[in-house]
Amino acid sequence: MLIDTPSSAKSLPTDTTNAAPVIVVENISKTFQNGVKALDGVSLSVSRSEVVVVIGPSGSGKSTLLRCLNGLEDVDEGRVVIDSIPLDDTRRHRDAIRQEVGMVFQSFNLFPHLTVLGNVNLAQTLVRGKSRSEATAASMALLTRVGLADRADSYPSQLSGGQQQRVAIARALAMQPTVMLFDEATSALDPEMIGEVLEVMRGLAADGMTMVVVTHEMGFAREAGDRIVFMEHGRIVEEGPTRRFFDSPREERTRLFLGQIL
Amino acid sequence: MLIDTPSSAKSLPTDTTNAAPVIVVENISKTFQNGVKALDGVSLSVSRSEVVVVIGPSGSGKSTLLRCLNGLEDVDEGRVVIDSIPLDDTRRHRDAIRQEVGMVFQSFNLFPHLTVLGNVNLAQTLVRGKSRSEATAASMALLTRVGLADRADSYPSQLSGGQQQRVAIARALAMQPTVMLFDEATSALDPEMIGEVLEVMRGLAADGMTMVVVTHEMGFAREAGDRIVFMEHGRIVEEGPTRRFFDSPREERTRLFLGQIL
Amino acid sequence: MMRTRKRPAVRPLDIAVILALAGLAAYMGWRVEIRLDYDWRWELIGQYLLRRDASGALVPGVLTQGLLTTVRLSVWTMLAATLIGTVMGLARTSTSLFRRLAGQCYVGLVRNTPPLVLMFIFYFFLADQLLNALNVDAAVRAAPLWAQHALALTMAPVNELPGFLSGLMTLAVYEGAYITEHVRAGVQSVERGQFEAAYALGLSPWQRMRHVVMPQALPRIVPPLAGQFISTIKDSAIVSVISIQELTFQGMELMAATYMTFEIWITVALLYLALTVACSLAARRVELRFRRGLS
Amino acid sequence: MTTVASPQSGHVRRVFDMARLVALGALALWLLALGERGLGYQWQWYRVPQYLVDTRGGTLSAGPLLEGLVVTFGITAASLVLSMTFGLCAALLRLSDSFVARLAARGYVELIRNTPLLIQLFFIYFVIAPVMDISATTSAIIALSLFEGAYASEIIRTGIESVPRGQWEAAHSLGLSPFATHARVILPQALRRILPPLTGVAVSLVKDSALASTIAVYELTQQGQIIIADTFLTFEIWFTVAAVYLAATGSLSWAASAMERRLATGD
Amino acid sequence: GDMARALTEESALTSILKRGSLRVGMDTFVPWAMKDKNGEFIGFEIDVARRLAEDLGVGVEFVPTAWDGIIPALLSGKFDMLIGGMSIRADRAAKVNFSIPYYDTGMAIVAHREVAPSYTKLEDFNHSGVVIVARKGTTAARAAARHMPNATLKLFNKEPQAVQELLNGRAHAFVSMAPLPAQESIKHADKLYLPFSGTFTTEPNGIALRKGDVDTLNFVDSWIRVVRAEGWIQERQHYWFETMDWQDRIQ
Ligand SMILES: Nc1ncnc2c1ncn2[C@@H]1O[C@H](COP(=O)(O)OP(=O)(O)OP(=O)(O)O)[C@@H](O)[C@H]1O
Ligand SMILES: Nc1ncnc2c1ncn2[C@@H]1O[C@H](COP(=O)(O)OP(=O)(O)OP(=O)(O)O)[C@@H](O)[C@H]1O
Ligand SMILES: [Mg+2]
Ligand SMILES: [Mg+2]
Repeated sequence: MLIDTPSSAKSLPTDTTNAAPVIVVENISKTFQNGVKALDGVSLSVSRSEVVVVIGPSGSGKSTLLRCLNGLEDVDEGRVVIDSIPLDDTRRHRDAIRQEVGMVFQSFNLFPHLTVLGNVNLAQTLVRGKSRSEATAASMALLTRVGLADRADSYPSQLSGGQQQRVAIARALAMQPTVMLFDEATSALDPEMIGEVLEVMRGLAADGMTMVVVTHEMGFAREAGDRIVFMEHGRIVEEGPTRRFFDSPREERTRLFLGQIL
Repeated sequence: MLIDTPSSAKSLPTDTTNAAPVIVVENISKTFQNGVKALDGVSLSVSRSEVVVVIGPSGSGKSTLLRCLNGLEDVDEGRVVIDSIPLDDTRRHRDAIRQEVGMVFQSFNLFPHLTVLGNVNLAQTLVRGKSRSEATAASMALLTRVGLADRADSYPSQLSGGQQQRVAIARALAMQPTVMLFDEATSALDPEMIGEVLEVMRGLAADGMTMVVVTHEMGFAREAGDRIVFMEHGRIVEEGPTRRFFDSPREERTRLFLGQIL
Repeated sequence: MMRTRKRPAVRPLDIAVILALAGLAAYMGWRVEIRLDYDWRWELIGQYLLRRDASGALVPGVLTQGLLTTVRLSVWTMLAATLIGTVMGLARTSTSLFRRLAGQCYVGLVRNTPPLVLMFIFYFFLADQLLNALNVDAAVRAAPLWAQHALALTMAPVNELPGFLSGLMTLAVYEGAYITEHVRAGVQSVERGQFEAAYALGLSPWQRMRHVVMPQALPRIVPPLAGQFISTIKDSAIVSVISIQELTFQGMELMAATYMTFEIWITVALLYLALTVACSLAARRVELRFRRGLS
Repeated sequence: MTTVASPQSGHVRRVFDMARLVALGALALWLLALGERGLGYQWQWYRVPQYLVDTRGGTLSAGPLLEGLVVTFGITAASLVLSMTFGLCAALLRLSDSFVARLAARGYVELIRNTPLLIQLFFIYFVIAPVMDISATTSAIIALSLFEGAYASEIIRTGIESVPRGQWEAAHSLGLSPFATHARVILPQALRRILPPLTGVAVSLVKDSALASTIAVYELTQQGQIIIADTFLTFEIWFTVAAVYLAATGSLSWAASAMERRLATGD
Repeated sequence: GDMARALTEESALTSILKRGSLRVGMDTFVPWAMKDKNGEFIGFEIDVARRLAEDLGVGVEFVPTAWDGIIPALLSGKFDMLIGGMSIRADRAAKVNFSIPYYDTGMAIVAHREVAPSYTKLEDFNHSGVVIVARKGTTAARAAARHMPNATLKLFNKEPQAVQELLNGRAHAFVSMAPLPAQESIKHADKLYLPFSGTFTTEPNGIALRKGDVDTLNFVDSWIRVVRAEGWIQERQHYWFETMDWQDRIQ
C-alpha cells in the first residue's frame, strides 16, 4: 500500500535542483480572440514546496494564469518553464509538463461515466502505463489519504460536492505531479463542505507539495499560503509573504480589495 | 417619481390587522415523487415587518419551504395562509397570494429577452393592468432605489451578477408584495458583488418589509434578521431571536453547524 | 480542438482527405469509361423547363410546372403543419395528462408509419370525407372566376383542387408530427427558473406562454422549423403516389414517355437541390438573425 | 410545471383524462369507418393470412409478406452498421482541425440532406451501380446508409459537442493523448446523448427501406405491391403492411424511450 | 320503378352528364397514354377516352394516377372509369366491373444482344440465372412468371426503369405488352433485338368501372360494339402500335 504515494514520490526530484524555482513565468501576455487582454506581462517564480495563493477580483486573469501553467492556454508572449522544461510547441515538452502539473478545477470535472476508482486509475493506466492492479493499489492509497477509500465504487453523481472535489484532488495526485494547481477548488461548494477540501489541501501543503492556489478563502490563504499574489486587469498588483501582505498591504488597491472581502 | 414605491404602498395593509401574523404555516409536509421527504411537519408564523432568516445544511428543505409559501410547490399535508388568504386549490386565492408574495431566486431568473425596464414592467402591465407609462414611472423609482436607474435599457446579459440580482429584487417589488422571499439570493455571486445585494436587502428590512430569507451569509443574518430558523432533514431543529440563537444555541446540532460555518 | 495554436496551414488529414477523394473520383471515372454506355440527350431537356406555346410565347415546361406545384404544396403544407405542430407541441408540454397523451399518440402513430402507407390511408379514408363534408368541390366550381384564378395561382386549378387539398392535409399531418417535437423541445429548453419566475410574478398560464416562454423558445424553434421546411419539400415527393402533379410526378411521367432516365433524374435532382439549398441559405440567415437577437 | 391539485383530485383527473383520450380514439375510428362507408370497398380480409404464413402442402412456411419483412430487416441492419460508420467518420472529420476534411464532411451532409432519398437511390442504382457492378440490394444499402449517415453524423457531432469543455480540459491536464481522450472520456459520455436520437435513425431506416421496392428489391413493400397487383386487395394489404411496419418501428421507438429513461436515471 | 330510378340517379353516367365532363383514370404507358411536348395527353387510350366523351356529348378530364393507387382511386370516385390498358382477369373482376374487350394485346419479349445472344424462343429464357425485367403490377409480370418459371423476375415501378436495367446489361430480357418491346428493339437496335416476332400471350383489354353500376357498364359495352364495328378502334391501334409516326410528337 505504501508504494508510490505522491509524498514518497515527491522526494525524488529533490535530488536534482532544490534551490532553482520549479515554476518560472517570464513576462507572459495573453489576448483572447474576442480582444480581451487576460494577462498583461505577468512574471512569477515559485520555489519547490512553496504555496502561492493568487487572489484578485473576478476577471483579473487568475484562471488564465493558472491555465497557462499547464498549457491549457497558450501564451502570446513570454515564456513558461516548469521544472526546467520549457512549455513550447514541442510535443514532448508539453506532454512532460502535463504530467508534472496536476490541476484541480472549480467544477471538479470528474468523468461521470467512471467510478471514483476509475477516475483515479484512468491516467495511471493510460499515461503512466501501469497495470490495473498497480494503479488500483496506488489509487486506494490516495483515496485513503483524502478519506474516501470506502467510496471507491461510487459514481461521481452519488457524491457530495466536497467528496467530488476530494476525488478530483486524488485523481490529480495519482500522476505524481511536481506541482499542483487549484482554481477556486472550493467556490462551487456548500459552506459545510469547503472545510473538508481545505483540510486535504492543508495536508498537501504540510507534506511539502509545490502549489499555486486561486481562492477566495482568506482563512486558508493566511494559514497555508507562503506567499500571496494579488492580480487585477491581467497584472500582478502586489505580491509578498503572507503575513506582510495581509498586515500591511502596500498598494491602495490591495487595501480596498481586502477591505471588501474580509 | 414618488407615486407607488413599495414602501409607501406597504403602509396600506397595516390598517387591517397588524397584530395577526402575515405568514402562517401549519404543520406542512411535502414528499417528492422520487420519495424524498423534503418537509416533515414544519410550522412557522411570521409577523408583519419581521425578517426571518432560514439556515441549514444543503438538502435540508429550505428552498422547498420557501417555494411552498407562494404555491410553487404544493404541500401534501398541513396548510399555508398568507395575509389571511388560504393557499388552496382555488384559482382566485392562488392568484391573490402570488401577488402578495414576491420571490427572488438564487439564479436571478431574469427574462433574458426583455430589458431591465421590460423585466420590471412586465407583471405590472399584465397582472396589475397598469398603463405602460404608469408602470414605467413606478419601475424607474424602484430601479433608482436599487441603484440601477441608468441601466434601465440594458439587457440582463449585459449586467454583472450583483446588478442582475438587484433587478430581480426590483422586479419582485414592482408587484408591491406584502412579503418578500429570498432563496440564497447572493450565493451565485462573486464575493465583491454580494455586498451590493445585501445592502439592498438591508434597506428593505429597515423599511419594514416582511421577509423570509434563506442565506449562508451569517453576517447578514446577525445584523438584519429578527429571528433565525435552523432546519435539517425537512424539520425545524431550532428557532429563536437572532441574538439568543447565535450566542447560546440550545441544540447540539445547531452548535455543530454554526461551528463549521462561521 | 480547444486550443488555437499556430500550426502549419496544411495538416496531414487535409492531404489524406484530398487523396481519398481524388482516388475515388479517378476510380469512378475509369469504371465509367469501361462500363456505362448511355446515349446522353441533354439537348432535349430544355423544352421541359421552358417552352414556347402555340403563340410563340415562353411558358413553363412540364418540369417547371411540377416545381411550382411542389413549391405551392410545400408552402401551404408548412403553414398548416406549423399550426398543427404548435397546438400539439403545446399540448405535449401541458400540465393536462389528456393533452400530453393525445399529443404523444399523434406523434407516435405518425412517425412510426411509413409515409407512403400513411399517405394512402389518409388520402382515401379521411381527406375525401372531410372535403365532401365541407362540400369543397362544389363550392370551388361555383366560385367567381377571379377567385378560381386566384386559387389556381396559389394552389391548383379547379379540377385538381380536391386532390391538392387532400395531399396538403395528408402532408401537413405528417410534417406536423415533426414540428410538434420541435415546439416541445423549444418550450422545454426554456429554463425551469423562467417558468417559476413568471409564476411568482403572478402571470397567468397564457401570459407566461406569450410573454416569457415563447419569446425565448422561438429562437430555438425557428432553426429546426426551417430545416423542416426543407424536409417538407423533399417529402412532398411522396404525394406523387396520389397523383398530385408535383416535380417527382412530372419527372416520372416524362421518363415514362421519353425514356431519358438519367437526364430527367439528374435535372429533377438539381431542381430539388436548387430549391432546398436556397431554403438552407435563407434558413441560416434566419438562424443568425435569431441568434444575434438573443444575445 | 407546477401540478395544481391535491392527491385525491389528481387521481380523479387522471381517470377523467384517460376517458377523454379513449373518446378521442373512438372519434378517430368513427371517422375512419365513415370514410370506409363512403368508399364502398368490399373487404376480403380472409384472403390476407395466406400471404403472411403459407400453409399449402400441410407445412408451415413464411408467406411473401414475412419473407419481405426478413429482407427489410436485413437491409435495415446492414444499413444501420454502415450508416453509423459513415456518421462517425463524417462527425469526426467535421470536428477535426483540417479545413479540407471539414469541407468534405460538410459537403457530404449538405448534398445528402438537400435531395430526396428516392432520387439518390435511383442515381446510385441506375448510374453508379452498373459502373461499379453492384447489386440492387447493395445499392439500396449504400443509398440508405449514405442518407441516414448524414443525419447520424449531425447527431454524433452535437453529442460530442455537448460534452462539457471541462471534460476535455481535465483529460488534457491528466496528460491523456487525443485518442485516449476521445475513446475513454468523450465518446463514452457523448454516447448517452447520442444513442436515443440514433434509435430514431434506426426507425427511419426501417421506414425508408420501403423505397428499395422501387429498384426491384423484394422487401416488405415490394411484396405487398406485388400481391396488390395480383389480387387488388389494395387496402387489406396496405393495412397489413402498415401494421407490420408499425410493429417494427413501434418496438424500436419503445426500446429507444426505455433506453432514454435508463440513461437519464442511471448514475 | 322507384328502385330503378334511384339506381339511375346514382349511376356514374348520370353524374357525368350532370357535370358535363367525363373523368378518366389512367397511368403513363407509352404509347397508350403519355404527355406530348406541350404537356397534352396523347396515346391510344387517350384517343379512346376522347371519342367516348365526344359520343356522350361531354368534355373529358384526365386523372393521371399511379398504378399502385389506381383501383382505390376508381372505387373512391376520383374518376368515373379507368381506361388504362387494363387486361381483363377473373380475379380483378372480383373487385371491379370490366366492359367487353375493346381490343386484344399480348405479351412480347425483347432481349439484350450481349447478355442473351441469339435466343430464339421462350424456352431459351426459362433457365435459372436468366434475369427477366418487367413492370410491377402488370399482366406482363404475371405472364413472365408463368411462361418462364425458372428465370429470375425483377420488377420495377415503371417501364423506363426496367428498360434501363436491360440496357445496362443487368437483365437478359424485358417482357411487356406489345408493341413496346418491338419499339424498344428499333430504338436501341445496337443493343436489343427481338428473339421472335409477335406475342406469346393473348389478353383482352377492358374498361374498368365501379361495381354495381349496370347502366354505365351497359353504355360502355354498347359503345365498344359500335366503334369496333366501325373499324375505328382497329385504325387507332394501327396508328399507335404499328407505326412510329407519333414519335416526333413527344420529343
Ligand atoms: N476563452 C475565453 N475567451 C474569451 N475571453 C476569455 C476566455 N477566458 C477568459 N476570458 C476573459 O479573460 C479575462 C480573465 O479571465 P479569468 O477567467 O482568467 O479571470 P479570473 O480572475 O479567473 O476571474 P474569476 O474570479 O471570475 O474566475 C476575463 O475578462 C474573461 O472574460
Ligand atoms: N423537484 C424535486 N424533485 C425531487 N426531489 C427534490 C426536488 N426538489 C428538491 N428535492 C429534494 O428535496 C430535499 C430538500 O431540497 P431543498 O432544495 O429544499 O434543500 P435546500 O435546503 O434548499 O438545499 P440547498 O442549500 O442545497 O439549496 C433535497 O433532498 C432535494 O434533493
Ligand atoms: Mg477564474
Ligand atoms: Mg436551496
